[in-house]
Amino acid sequence: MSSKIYDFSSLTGSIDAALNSWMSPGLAVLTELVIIGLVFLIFYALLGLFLVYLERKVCAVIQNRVGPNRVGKWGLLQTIADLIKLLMKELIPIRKADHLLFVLAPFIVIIASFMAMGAVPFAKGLHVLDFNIGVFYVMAVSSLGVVGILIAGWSSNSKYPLIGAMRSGAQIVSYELSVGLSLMAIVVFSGTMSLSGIIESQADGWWIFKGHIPAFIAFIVFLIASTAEINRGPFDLAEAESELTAGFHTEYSGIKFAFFFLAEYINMFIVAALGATVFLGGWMPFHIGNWEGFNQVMDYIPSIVWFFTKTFFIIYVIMWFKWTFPRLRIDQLLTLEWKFLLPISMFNILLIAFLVLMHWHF
Amino acid sequence: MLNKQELSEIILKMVPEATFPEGTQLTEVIVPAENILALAEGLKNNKETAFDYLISLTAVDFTTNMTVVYHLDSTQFRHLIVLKVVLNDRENPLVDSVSSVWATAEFHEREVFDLFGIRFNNHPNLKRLFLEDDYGFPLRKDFRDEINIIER
Amino acid sequence: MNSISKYFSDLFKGISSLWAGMRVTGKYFVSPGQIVTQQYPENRATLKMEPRFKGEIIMPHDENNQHACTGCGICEINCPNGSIEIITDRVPNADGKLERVIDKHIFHLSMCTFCGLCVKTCPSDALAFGQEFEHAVFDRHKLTKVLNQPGSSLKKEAKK
Amino acid sequence: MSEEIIKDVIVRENEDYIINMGPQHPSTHGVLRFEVCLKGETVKYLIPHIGYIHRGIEKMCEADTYQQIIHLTDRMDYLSAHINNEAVCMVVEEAMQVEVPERVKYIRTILDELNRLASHQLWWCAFGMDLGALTAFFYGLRDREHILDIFEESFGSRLLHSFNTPGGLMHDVHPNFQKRTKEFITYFRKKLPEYDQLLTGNIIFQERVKGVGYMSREKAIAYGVTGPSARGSNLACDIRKIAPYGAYDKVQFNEILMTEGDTFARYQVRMGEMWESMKIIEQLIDNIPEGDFTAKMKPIIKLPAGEYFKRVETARGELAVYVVSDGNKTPYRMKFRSPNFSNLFVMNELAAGGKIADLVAISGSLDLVIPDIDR
Repeated sequence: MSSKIYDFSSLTGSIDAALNSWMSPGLAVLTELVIIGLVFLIFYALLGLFLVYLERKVCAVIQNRVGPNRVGKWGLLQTIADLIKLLMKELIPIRKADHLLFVLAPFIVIIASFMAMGAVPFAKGLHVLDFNIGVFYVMAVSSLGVVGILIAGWSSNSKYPLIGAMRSGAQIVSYELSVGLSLMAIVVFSGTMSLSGIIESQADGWWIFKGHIPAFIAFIVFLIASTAEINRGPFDLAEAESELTAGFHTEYSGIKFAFFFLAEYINMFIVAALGATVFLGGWMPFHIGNWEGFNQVMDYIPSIVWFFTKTFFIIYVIMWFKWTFPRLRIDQLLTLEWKFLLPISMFNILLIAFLVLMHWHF
Repeated sequence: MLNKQELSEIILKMVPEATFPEGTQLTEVIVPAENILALAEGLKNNKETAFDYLISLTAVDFTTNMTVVYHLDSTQFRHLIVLKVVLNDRENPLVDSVSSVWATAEFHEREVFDLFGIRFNNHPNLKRLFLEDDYGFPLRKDFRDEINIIER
Repeated sequence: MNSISKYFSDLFKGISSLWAGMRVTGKYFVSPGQIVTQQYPENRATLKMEPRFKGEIIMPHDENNQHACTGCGICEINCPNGSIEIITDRVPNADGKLERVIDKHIFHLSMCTFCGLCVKTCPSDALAFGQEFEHAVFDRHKLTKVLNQPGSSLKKEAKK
Repeated sequence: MSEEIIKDVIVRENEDYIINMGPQHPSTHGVLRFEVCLKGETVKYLIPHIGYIHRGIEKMCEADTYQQIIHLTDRMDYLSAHINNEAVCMVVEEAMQVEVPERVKYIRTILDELNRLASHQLWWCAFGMDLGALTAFFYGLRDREHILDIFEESFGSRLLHSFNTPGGLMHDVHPNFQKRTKEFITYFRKKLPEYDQLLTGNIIFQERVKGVGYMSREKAIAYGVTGPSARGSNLACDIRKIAPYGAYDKVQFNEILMTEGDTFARYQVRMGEMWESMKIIEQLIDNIPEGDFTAKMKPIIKLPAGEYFKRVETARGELAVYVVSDGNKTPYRMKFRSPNFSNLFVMNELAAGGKIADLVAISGSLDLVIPDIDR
């Protein structure tokens, strides 16, 4: 059934073959690394710019405003103009700050998000790293970012950033558990940790549909916990602007601030992509049981479109959260995790294990 | 709600030296500086008066004297009274603080100290509120500031 | 058992209250309705301020370049901020008598708070509020304006 | 000053973690500085530092005539500018024993309530923003815009409209005034329930504000807290009820009282007051009597020598004006007892022991306007 979908591995394979025919295998691997690196850098930058633009437009529409509309058509170039502005701004050095760590912190944050991006399956066969422990890898790498945030807060030698960083640490350490457990639910269903394996297992239906209510609960828990993990509203305590002015990046300026800003949006994309892959079938088209005609029409839509549609749907939901809810307090944040999300997801995973044991799922 | 007659009787029992000017908009009482704290406590704790709410505490510089003015209200009976303390020493005016009676007086007294230079005995934290430490006392009538204030 | 049912009812109430909020924002996302943002420089042509809008103080002149200001100085006295200065001159009129006319009616826009006392108290209604609101300039001295136009004179009929 | 007077009362310990919230901080709504001592996330104590925009309005009043004072009072509590104006006007009218026309009283009362509505809308959206609900900010401003448009049409200015003058009004209201006000009321009656859906009922919001910053009735009285902040602590302190002025004695309205005394109670009082304000406007708007827009006043007002005192209820509490006149055209001494001044200093009592996020919620619920504190 999925054979009709265009497989990007034929394209990447032909590039690989062509490179190997031109140069030695070692050099070919090196060239491929460079190409992938360049493609990702460009994709990363464009995606970040687009997400910032999208967020502004979405919140503007929600708030009865127009949003950016001055630079370019519909303000499309606004974020590029902002980027140029940030590039030209002075990088203010902080006296008595730990300079090495102060400079290092934004890079840690951005590298963490960059690494996580490598495991995201964008379309059929379009996959940089297809680990057999893909879910585990993405979770491990994406939580590296908190190290950067903690370092940023601590090395700034300032009071607001320190509070912000400590909040962020407490927050991510707790919410990591719920994210892990909710992803584990689907791992139990599909029996594999490989992201491509999870997608293949959804060929006859996405897990959110065929996983009964437990999968849906896992999806909701994942949505809430991952919103918290990427420090976005209503869980943006680390940079709560009405309390801590700008939280952990108060002392950063210019492009170093832009790195934090960009990493936040890329993290949102990664979380949404992971959610789309695990719960909504990744690049798998929407299929309904035995409706052959309908399923075929769905197959004609390229897999990359499916992937991005689902991802941006989740991104929209996350934005919707941010622009609706007030911010939680730090103790309520931890209460929500330890009293509600964690027990629910633990019970949920037991239920799922039982379902799978009894072969009650499709 | 007590009228002026009843109020004056109660006050005269507490402070026999108090005087009551005629023809004023509100009931006014002029008391000597040394009696103000006792009178404040009395007026607040007396069940009939129950002046528990200090609307405002301010001062007026009459060039011959400084007058500290207390506007009191009762949240129970809603009657108003104005207490006045006349301080004849303009150079070093001193009066007892009533911040132990009404908590809000602490900050009103700081404001008065800031703008008039009237000092309050037993005030917990008598620092300037708005202005810098070396600025004069701007609401005194003899205050002059050639740099910042344009006279008309 | 009671605490468990309370746990779940709290959970349900919480989620439904969150959903109520999301419905409001979601409704505006789907149909934003009235957009309140003013597209300012673009709508400059159609932008009409209210007739009573206090943009600046002006001195209306008629087609003969005549105004109604006698130079009495009441606006200057009434201005709380000293933003009006009147420089008067004495010139002989037709009868040969010296008569007071304004030389310059100076208005410091930078000091004006638009309280409206000058317009209200002017005995000959020589002042009015203008609708101009784009006052940003690079040089502060440009905010000092002379209200009477050069070569203007007093409108005689206005005096009754 | 001698040294012992200037020294701090609170001796700071070495391990105290002091952060300065302000003078530039998003949640202080102006140039106010809280010196906050933290222990982890918990506030140990806080000291408010004010005076960043002290303009000496009371001193300036001593050089101005009574008509000129009006425009200074606009700039104290700029969100209830009209009510501030009215306080000065009424103290002058009372001293001169001028009876203002009924029409003026009605219009003033309607404008008071419109001003109160606009102020509460701004408070609502800023409070939402303090708690992180950024969309609330725009919804509040969107609806406030309608009131400001009505103001602009009638007075020519949106925020600081020196529209009152001793004896009456500067000029008559615009002919469209009644129609547009009624349109606004119908519009806002539809929009106000949305506020409740977005914020009031929200579980996150309720968790943030319920039980936070408890103020007992006794504390409210002791610190002289007035207005909606005090009415959240069950202290009936509405001057509109105690000593009705304007046309308040001709309308039916409830004084909203809450017994909880926490941030949510103060929030609910203000939300309730918006409904009450609309009720008051609806009762008056169709019955504005015809007549002059001002009483006959001499161009130069000289108050008879004496002392005058008048209180009004602004959107934030009780504004009292105390005038000492020596018979000249300028007051000898003018004192404004501003509501925010007293409301501010209860902050330490409310916020100590809470989290730093609670501090933001509490200062939002007290609805402080900093120029009114500094004057």
